[in-house]
Amino acid sequence: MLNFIDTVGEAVAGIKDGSTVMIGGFGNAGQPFELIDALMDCGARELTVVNNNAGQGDQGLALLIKEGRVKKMICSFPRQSDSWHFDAKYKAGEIELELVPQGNLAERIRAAGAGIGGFFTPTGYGTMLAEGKETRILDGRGQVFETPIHADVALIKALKADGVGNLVYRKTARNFGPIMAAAAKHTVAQVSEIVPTGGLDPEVIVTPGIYVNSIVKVA
Amino acid sequence: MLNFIDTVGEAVAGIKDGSTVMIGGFGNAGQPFELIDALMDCGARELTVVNNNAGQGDQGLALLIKEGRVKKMICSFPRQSDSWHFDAKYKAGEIELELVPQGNLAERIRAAGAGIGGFFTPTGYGTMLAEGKETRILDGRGQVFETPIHADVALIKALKADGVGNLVYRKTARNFGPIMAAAAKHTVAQVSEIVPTGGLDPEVIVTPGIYVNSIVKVA
Amino acid sequence: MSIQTASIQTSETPLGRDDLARLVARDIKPGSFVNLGIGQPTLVSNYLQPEQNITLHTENGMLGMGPEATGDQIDGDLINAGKIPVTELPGASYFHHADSFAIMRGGHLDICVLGAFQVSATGDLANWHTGAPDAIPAVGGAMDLATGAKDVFVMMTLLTRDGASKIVEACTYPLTGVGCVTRVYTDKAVFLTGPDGVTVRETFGCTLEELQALVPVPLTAAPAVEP
Amino acid sequence: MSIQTASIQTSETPLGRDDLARLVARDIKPGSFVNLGIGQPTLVSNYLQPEQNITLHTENGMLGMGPEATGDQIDGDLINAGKIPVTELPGASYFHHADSFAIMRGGHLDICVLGAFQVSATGDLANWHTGAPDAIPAVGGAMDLATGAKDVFVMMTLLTRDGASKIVEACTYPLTGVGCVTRVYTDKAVFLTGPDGVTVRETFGCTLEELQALVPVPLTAAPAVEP
Repeated sequence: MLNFIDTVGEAVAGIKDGSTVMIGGFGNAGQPFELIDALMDCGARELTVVNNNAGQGDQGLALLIKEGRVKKMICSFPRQSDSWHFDAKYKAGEIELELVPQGNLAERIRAAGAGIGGFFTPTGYGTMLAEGKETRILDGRGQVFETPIHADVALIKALKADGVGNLVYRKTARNFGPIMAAAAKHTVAQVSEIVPTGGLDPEVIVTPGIYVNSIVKVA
Repeated sequence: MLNFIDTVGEAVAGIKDGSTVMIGGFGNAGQPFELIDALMDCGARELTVVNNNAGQGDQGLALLIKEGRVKKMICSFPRQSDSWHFDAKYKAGEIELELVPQGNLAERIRAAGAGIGGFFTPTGYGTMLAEGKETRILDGRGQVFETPIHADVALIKALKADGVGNLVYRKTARNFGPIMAAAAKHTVAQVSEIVPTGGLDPEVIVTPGIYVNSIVKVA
Repeated sequence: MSIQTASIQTSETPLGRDDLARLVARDIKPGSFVNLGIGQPTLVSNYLQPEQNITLHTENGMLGMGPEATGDQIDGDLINAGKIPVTELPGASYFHHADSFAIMRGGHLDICVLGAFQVSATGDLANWHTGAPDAIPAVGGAMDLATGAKDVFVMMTLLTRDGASKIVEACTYPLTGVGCVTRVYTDKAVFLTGPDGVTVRETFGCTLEELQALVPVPLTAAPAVEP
Repeated sequence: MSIQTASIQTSETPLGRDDLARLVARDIKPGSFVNLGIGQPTLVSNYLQPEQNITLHTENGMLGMGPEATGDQIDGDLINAGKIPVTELPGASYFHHADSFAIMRGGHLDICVLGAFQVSATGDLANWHTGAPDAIPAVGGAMDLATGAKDVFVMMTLLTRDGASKIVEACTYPLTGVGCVTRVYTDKAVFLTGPDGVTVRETFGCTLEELQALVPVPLTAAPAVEP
């Protein structure tokens, strides 16, 4: 069921300790900053967070990590020039890291939403990120078996929603939003604008409303 | 490389005997009738054809089958009220059939375009269409291993192309076009309109031009 | 149509196809995303009420499908899975076949309604192939629908023309899906199926005892909690 | 810059980063779809000529990426894989991350250009991890790029600061991809790598003999057929 929610606080209120939370965005583009701040405020702990990175600077996901609320990160690129909170937790052994090549991360998220139980990908074959994983030669190439990444909740950012929850995005801010919306049991989208149903061309909708549970407008 | 081609005949001239040819469309929507007719005229034989159906009435794919040009059909629904040419060839043992559930057909085509070596799907598990196939319990469900379907050529229909081969479709005529374009080594698109580059909104492009090799405008 | 007071509800006569479609439509929870299979299940769309706010999916690439198109509405690029021209409702969206079946396989549809040759006591479905050795097989999206939706409702007559029950201990026709059917709507009764066997929610023109005489699997009355 | 008459072409001095970027740009065939990795490879975009008609892909979801944005062009929703604001060219398109990496993994990109720590004689690439036990690993799209493109070009200095060759018999750093590199552009030479070993297409400020003295794998002159 779709709900339009007034505040980001209410939108994340149902997130429980121990949840797996997907957070959209690549760099700042598509990052649902307000929803992440609300997740900080709601107090949920022992989170597994799926995001391309592991927080930057002193904001958003980086603060969640600093405050010890994240048990495990599943991401492709945790180390950045300003990922000091993750770096400190990691070196102290206080956070788990599952490092996944970016395209495998995207495909595993897509697989979860698409009901695919697992797949073989050439990416990572012969590298330490394939250690311990099943491999097979397919189409003449070494390939690694990867499994879907499901989530309890996805927090994403889109440009516009209509009255049935259809979403469109803007430029490279699209990135992980559409696949995370499909992979999570409950998807919360923050949007810049809500238009009447029928106000989005059916040909251009990127995320159909079936994948969206809660929408909150963020100014 | 992208080429704009004047006639459907030239567009399919390179199709060789023994090729695997994907043909877009579901029902009449999205069927590239003119390209199929041109394929008939070009004389290529021993074709493996990938399409949702196996021809209807006395036109298009049905005629290719009638004339004995199709060695094998890979499809989900060959039997229809007017699939008499396929029916006759099949009963005479003159055509091979690989029957694939429609969603597995779509996902196998997508896998080819996406460089996925194979995947596990719950669809078909425990049925005769999974006989002889590897199975595994994943995410608590029985799943069947399916492999990508690659093609030499895809013949598809779109609404508009721009100067770099980006495509948009119309309503349910989108169906198999986007995934076939990605799965084939060479993709030929017949379109109703060619607009200047920049004439399609980058947010609404369904098939990026990277997947398209030949475009022919069909009135 | 049915007496609402007993845990087994009854009507005086078997239900016709339209009454059955009306009953299925009534049972679909508001806000559901639903796929209606080709044939008898398509009738259900005639009885969905606007206030139920049901979104119809068609596997050839659309959510928000409207009623069958008539007259000037007919557009060859807008068809349903049965290749019938349909219409588009406000809020509709289009997508390609892989994305469409991802919606289905990924478990995002609440209900699909399918016809059937047979349903087993544990919810196995047979609806795509008679098993006749000379039959030309055609499966379409049947297996994907059976496997993907959260609930699979079957609509069928209870008996074949020869009087045999289509609810069976184990399917003799080739399977479409294993343990996937949750409810069976027939002219004589509504059955709930699952790993623990078959219960009866309503009967139409017969008693539970009379029904049991027709059906070769043990039947019990369903708890009254069903809608 | 280089003498075009010998099968081994030479310049009088080693190439600087910009000259090397210009050389890579010149070698990209017209009409190619290309992904330029973060860092040194990004310089290549400065030397692509409009008449080459090159389409740039950025793995965060775009084809048809234009030059770095400046001034009013800067838009936080339009960035490249290095998170630098960029621009959009006519004919651009946007897509989500799974579709973007499908373009890459599916072998649709003609060339990707990457930096490297080491390249082996058979084209193995190491460019994501120093192997230091206390290093925080981060891979991003490196493995996907290395595996997906039809041709993988590496740009790097030939020698480490300590004077060791980065072209090696076998990588000692953790691998990014196996047998994926087809060309290596360095300040001292352009190498072609593949299952049969390493050949040299051009040298810059050194002879083949001098180059061989620096590189611990057998080098031969490449046939003159390369562009």
